[in-house]
Amino acid sequence: MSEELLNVQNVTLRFGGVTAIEDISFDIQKGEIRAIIGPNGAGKTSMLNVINGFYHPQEGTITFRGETRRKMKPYEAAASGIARTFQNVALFKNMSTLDNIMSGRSLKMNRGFISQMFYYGPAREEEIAQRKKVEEIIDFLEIPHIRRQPVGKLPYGLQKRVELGRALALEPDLLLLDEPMAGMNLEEKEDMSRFILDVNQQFGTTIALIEHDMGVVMDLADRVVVLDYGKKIGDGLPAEVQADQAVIDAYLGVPH
Amino acid sequence: MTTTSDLDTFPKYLLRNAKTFAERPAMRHKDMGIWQTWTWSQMLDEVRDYSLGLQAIGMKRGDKVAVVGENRPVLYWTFLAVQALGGVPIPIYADSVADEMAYVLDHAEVRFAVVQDQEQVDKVLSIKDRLPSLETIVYDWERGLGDYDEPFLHHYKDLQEKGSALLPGAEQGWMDGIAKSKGEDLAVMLYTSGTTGKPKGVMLSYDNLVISAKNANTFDNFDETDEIIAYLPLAWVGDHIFSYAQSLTAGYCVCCPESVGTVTENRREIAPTYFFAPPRVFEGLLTDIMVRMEDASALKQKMFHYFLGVASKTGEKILNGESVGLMDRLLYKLGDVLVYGPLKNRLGMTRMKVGYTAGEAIGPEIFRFYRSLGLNLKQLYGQTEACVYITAQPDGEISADTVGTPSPDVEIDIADNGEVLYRSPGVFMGYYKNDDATRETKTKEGWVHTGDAGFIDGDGHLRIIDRAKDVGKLNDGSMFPPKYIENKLKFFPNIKEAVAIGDERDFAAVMLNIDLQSVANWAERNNIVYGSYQELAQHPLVIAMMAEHVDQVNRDLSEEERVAGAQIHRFLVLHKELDADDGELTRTMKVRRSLINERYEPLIEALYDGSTEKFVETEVTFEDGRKGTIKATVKIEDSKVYGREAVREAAE
Amino acid sequence: MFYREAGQFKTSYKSDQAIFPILQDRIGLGLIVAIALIGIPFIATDGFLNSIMIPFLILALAAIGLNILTGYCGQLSLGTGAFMGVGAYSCYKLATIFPDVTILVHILLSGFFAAAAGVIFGLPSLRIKGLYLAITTLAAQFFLEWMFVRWGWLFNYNESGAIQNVPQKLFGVQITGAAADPVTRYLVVLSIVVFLTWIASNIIRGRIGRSWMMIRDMDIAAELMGIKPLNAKLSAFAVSSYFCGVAGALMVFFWLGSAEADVFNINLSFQVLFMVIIGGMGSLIGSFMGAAFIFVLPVVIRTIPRVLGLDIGGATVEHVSTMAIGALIVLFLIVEPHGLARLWQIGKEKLRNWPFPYG
Amino acid sequence: MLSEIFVEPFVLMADIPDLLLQTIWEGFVAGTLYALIALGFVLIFKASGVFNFAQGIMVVFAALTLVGLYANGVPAWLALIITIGVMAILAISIERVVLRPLVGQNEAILLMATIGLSLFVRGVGETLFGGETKTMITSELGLPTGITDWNVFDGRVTFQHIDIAAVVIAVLMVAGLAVFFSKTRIGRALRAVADDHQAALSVGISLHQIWAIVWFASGVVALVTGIMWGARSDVSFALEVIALKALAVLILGGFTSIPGAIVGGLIIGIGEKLFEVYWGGLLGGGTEAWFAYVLALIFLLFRPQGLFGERIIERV
Repeated sequence: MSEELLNVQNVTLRFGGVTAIEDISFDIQKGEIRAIIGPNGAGKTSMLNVINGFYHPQEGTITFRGETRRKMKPYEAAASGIARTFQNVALFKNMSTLDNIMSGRSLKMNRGFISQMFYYGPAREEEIAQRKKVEEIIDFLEIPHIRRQPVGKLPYGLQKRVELGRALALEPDLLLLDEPMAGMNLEEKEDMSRFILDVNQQFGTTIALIEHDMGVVMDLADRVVVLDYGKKIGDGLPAEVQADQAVIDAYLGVPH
Repeated sequence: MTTTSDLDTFPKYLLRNAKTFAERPAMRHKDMGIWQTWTWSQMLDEVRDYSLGLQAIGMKRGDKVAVVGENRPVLYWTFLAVQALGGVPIPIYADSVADEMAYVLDHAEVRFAVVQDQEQVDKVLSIKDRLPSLETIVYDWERGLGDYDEPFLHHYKDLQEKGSALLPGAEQGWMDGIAKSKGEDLAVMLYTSGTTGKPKGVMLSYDNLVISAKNANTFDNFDETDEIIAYLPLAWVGDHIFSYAQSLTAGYCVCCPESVGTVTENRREIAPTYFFAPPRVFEGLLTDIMVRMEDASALKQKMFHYFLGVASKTGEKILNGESVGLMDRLLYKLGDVLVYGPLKNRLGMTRMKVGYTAGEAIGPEIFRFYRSLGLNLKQLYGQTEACVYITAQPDGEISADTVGTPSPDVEIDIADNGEVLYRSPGVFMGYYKNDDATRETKTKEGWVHTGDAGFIDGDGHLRIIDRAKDVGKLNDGSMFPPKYIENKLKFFPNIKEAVAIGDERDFAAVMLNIDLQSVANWAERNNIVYGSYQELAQHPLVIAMMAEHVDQVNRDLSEEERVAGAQIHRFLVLHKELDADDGELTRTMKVRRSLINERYEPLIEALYDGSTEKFVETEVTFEDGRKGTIKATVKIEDSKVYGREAVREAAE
Repeated sequence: MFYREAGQFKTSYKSDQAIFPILQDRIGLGLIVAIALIGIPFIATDGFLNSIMIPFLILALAAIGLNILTGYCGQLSLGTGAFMGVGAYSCYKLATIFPDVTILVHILLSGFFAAAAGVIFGLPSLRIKGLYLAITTLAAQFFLEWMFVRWGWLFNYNESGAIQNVPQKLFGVQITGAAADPVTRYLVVLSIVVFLTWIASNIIRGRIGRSWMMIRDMDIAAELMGIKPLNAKLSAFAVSSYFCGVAGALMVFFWLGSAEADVFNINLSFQVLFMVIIGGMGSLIGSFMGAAFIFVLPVVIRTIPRVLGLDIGGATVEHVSTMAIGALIVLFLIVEPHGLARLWQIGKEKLRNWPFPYG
Repeated sequence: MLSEIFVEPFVLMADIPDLLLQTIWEGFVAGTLYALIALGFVLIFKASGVFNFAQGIMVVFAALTLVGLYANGVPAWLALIITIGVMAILAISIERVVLRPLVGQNEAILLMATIGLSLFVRGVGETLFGGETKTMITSELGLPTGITDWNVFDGRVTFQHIDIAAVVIAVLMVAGLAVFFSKTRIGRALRAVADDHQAALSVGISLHQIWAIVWFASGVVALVTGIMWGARSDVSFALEVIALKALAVLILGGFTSIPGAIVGGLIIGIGEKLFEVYWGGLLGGGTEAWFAYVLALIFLLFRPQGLFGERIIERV
């Protein structure tokens, strides 16, 4: 492993009296696929929410690309290179596939209001330049046939793919995927796995993903973090984690 | 400076077009959401750079180059780039499985393979060990190929860069190379899939292709303003003529669809002025139209069918320039606003100047339907060995059951056994490394055996009955033309495929394939529940429907003296679709009779032993090459015969 | 049926991203503009221009304004009337302070004051959503309305407490004031409305418009795409209020001639909101259709008894028409909650797919 | 200037305590009525999630019907009963015609529907009873009309008997509703609906019935409000706009809290009177028109969930 991209250091997150995450530390290396697994309610999604700034942990720090911080707004996280998909697809459902992915390019667009008003010169050139990028992503994800369709009406598997496309449009350094394969059939899962691997290999994007399907995790992930009841109970190579007694207990529901 | 008389190869045409039609579109490709367009001069740049790149990695005069993939600009450019270097491109069906491909690549001794994408790269890599001559693979679409590190694998863009780095110094040498090729040189090799045996490599010279293409352009008045959509397999001679030879000689624009699945949509966008499709495509479109209209409101359906009625009464007459009453003409105009125009618009045929169909007989109803809409749909008769054109219907002399008069420069002769022979400038040079076959097909005088039985009718039009060798005899001596019967059946939208049996047997019988789209739709409307293709095919109501169709065919047959004896006595509905992957159909979707006779022998026996049903197991091949079996009990039905039979019974 | 899209293919993103990529739409729009620009001035009576066309256009502009905020950015507002008032009063002040500057400049400038008011009252939108936000916009409505009455400077302390239009000429032609020809006023209003509609459509299809729609559809995801909610929401408030402000100014200077604060009351806010909802949220063309429906419908209903020759008192007609409009609105919401724009869209799809029932 | 804002009003309050007391009382009575209107909103919002903009017009309509019937010779007590009947019919029709077809639509559409509804009801009221202002039949209904003065702080505070009656009736009304909700089967069902539609349905309660009952209940509240308000000023359509202040009350109190509605109503009633009397002069008067909303706005910025609402944690 080469270089550290993200370091989560002793993070604790509480909601009122409830502790969602307790003193968790782990790192993500540049270029790897890092899986975060654990039973329901283990705090996986909360962990992602902390990383991209939705939740602000009470204790601990997060270091991303060498910069340490505790509080950050989601749009600042986006600007610094963190993109994300959601467990329950969070697309802009009234907008088309094209516009959804285009929305991921928002940060790359900065033409002024006046030129927007007249849709002339720089503003139009910018739209066209970004459109090209978006078309590359559409091509990459093999979804040209749904380019103009409102995403709300697409089948679930395709919505997930569009959401991945939207995240890719940010050209992120770190891509957080919250159960990218939830609710998919076998074929869709295979497709999605292929896309995730391709993203990782072709663009060198670092990926952190939450996934329930252990088979998928073992296939995709370079390293795995295991959470249970907000605590870290395992961290290592997929095979190591799979053999770890604490992890097995957590999954089989041995009482604590 | 090249003059017209020097225009005897395609690279030379490219140079001319880049000058004459410099800013006119040469090629379009729906890619990244829009129709990326290259003018002739831009295309010349692309081809030149690419060609120089190929040269830089070692391509020489006479090299054979396999071209595998769908209709994408780069693959058409490959033809030009290779021909410019004096090489010979060999387009190969993109959907051929590794073994089929290995045979052709080996037989043709290809040194280079230019392929579309990762899938094809993988396929070629899997057989590379068996191909000692294959040295280099070039690919068009780089997706997924990032971590392939084989040294002999190149992206065409890299080659273009290599080539353009050599400019301007290398340009003259490249031009000289083009000038070196002559009309009589081998231009391309097309492997015909053939209904039997291994594919044969048809060698076509530049003269064959260029003259045929020019004649065709003149015949139908094509020029640089026309547009065509390229969607048929590259390896098929039709595509090579329409989308390559004719485009270069006329200077018209070739549009490549975004993907195989979006052809219909892309055609609608482009609205080509020249459109070729085998009958099954026209059939499919018509079925689709009728199926969709069934969901329309009652009023709209009424209007639709009323105006189709008007069209079938007057449409063809108007198209043929015959006199039509004012009232009818006005009604037709109204129909054009309300139905025909929008329909043509939805089909993407608004701008269609000429449409051709060939390869199989087209259902007269289907043919007339399109003609009645005001579409100039015509039939032609052709072969790979003839560079397509043998006969074609001239404007105004159209009928559903002829294939037209001899094309320009083509001579036709009918042999004693009824076989059609032809001689033309388009006649091929020979089969590659197969002189026996060449001699069998092509006489010393240059006449080519088509293998089809036919005759010239009173108007000088050729009529085709069947494959000469397929026309058989029933035991009672009556004529048995299987394809004739099959075509009559296939004209019903609910029947996708039919296989007639009867040669040297007591009576004719057929095996049918339902058309899933059409029958499933019908089932949905009639609340018929089914779990699988098999179940639907064997559903009593479906069989009853098929029985009606068979009955209708028998009535038709009974009216024609020569074929009345070939009426269908028994039939069955097959439990699986005939499939090219199982070898039951050719890649051009023609029935492979001998193979089917073998595979379905138990069923055929059952047709003749009087049983009412039969349990069978059939082996199938899945797309990825795995094999499995389907088990089913197939019902066998009797059907009524008319005319002669009835008369004979009465006499007894 | 009329759509013949075959052969209309796009070879560049520029043409692919045009506002009206389909030729027939461009022809249709051209026809409408031609009729509005040439046909109507020729055939329409002064009364028709004064009491139908001019108010229709002005209210459509206000509806576009509110639609930007509510339909595109998802922020419900009940303060439209007040923002229109800000435009009207600022225009009056500008026109009386700088009488030599053409009124067109004042009208376009007055929108900025409304935009500023919009931004101030839009600030709560950063913390508040939905109905809560709607109620806070009532604060804008009632506070501003109160200000129009109490702050004498706004109406130059005149006795009536009303603001009047200021007669002005442009290129020697009277464009405002009692002497202005209705045709002239109509054409001025038409030009401004067409121009601003074009601007609106440009903003909507660009980066800024997209950021509004992102906030509307899923604000959390929008933030993740790097959208700052502050910028997106406040820009929506500003642009929306600008349009409303210009509409308000036009209302006084080109339609009513004079107005008291009461013109810009909550009922105006409701009226414009109806136009947006009935017309269709998130649709510019819907704003026009909504304005036509909500403004023209009462006019039609009021004339029905006269046409039928019934002798009914004016007040009764007024009351019955209120009732009918209320009932129609409820009916419409039940039948097509996505508004006229959706009906239009469905109809257009039908025509595009003709003769097939679907695509 | 600063002293005018921060010092003088308080000096004035201390100097003339009877004025302060009078102001608070006036505000208290107005607040009670705001609270009653808000109560109508809350009932409907709790049960059906509909934000009923028509509550204001329902108040006017109820009062108009009562007065109109009396003017046409119907005895006061009978008119009262008939009006209650009319409100019941109105409630049932609204549920049938408007709510049922709109189930599941987004809040803006529902809001619009109630505004459309209010136009309709207003049109009906005007058509039947005319648009002009009317006087409430106060004494005919047996409501007191006298005045009681209370001499304190070297001054005098005046209590209108009708105001006292209004407060008493409002208290009784709230108490009655409280009993209704906690002791009756329907009341408990209602609360179940507010908590969880599914749960309520599984207990076997018809949602439609509940909606009709709730609309009827808020219709009765509207009638009472209409009588009291009409008695204090008069019966006019202007009340519809004033009734919107109840929305501000809801912001303070929370959309689903009955105690919230009462406390919110009182805060706004008293607050706007105090502000108008002691600070209004600085701004030229008439601040009651907006005070409630601006207060709500400021309040929202600090406590978006209302006085009694729970803190909302946004789930991602």
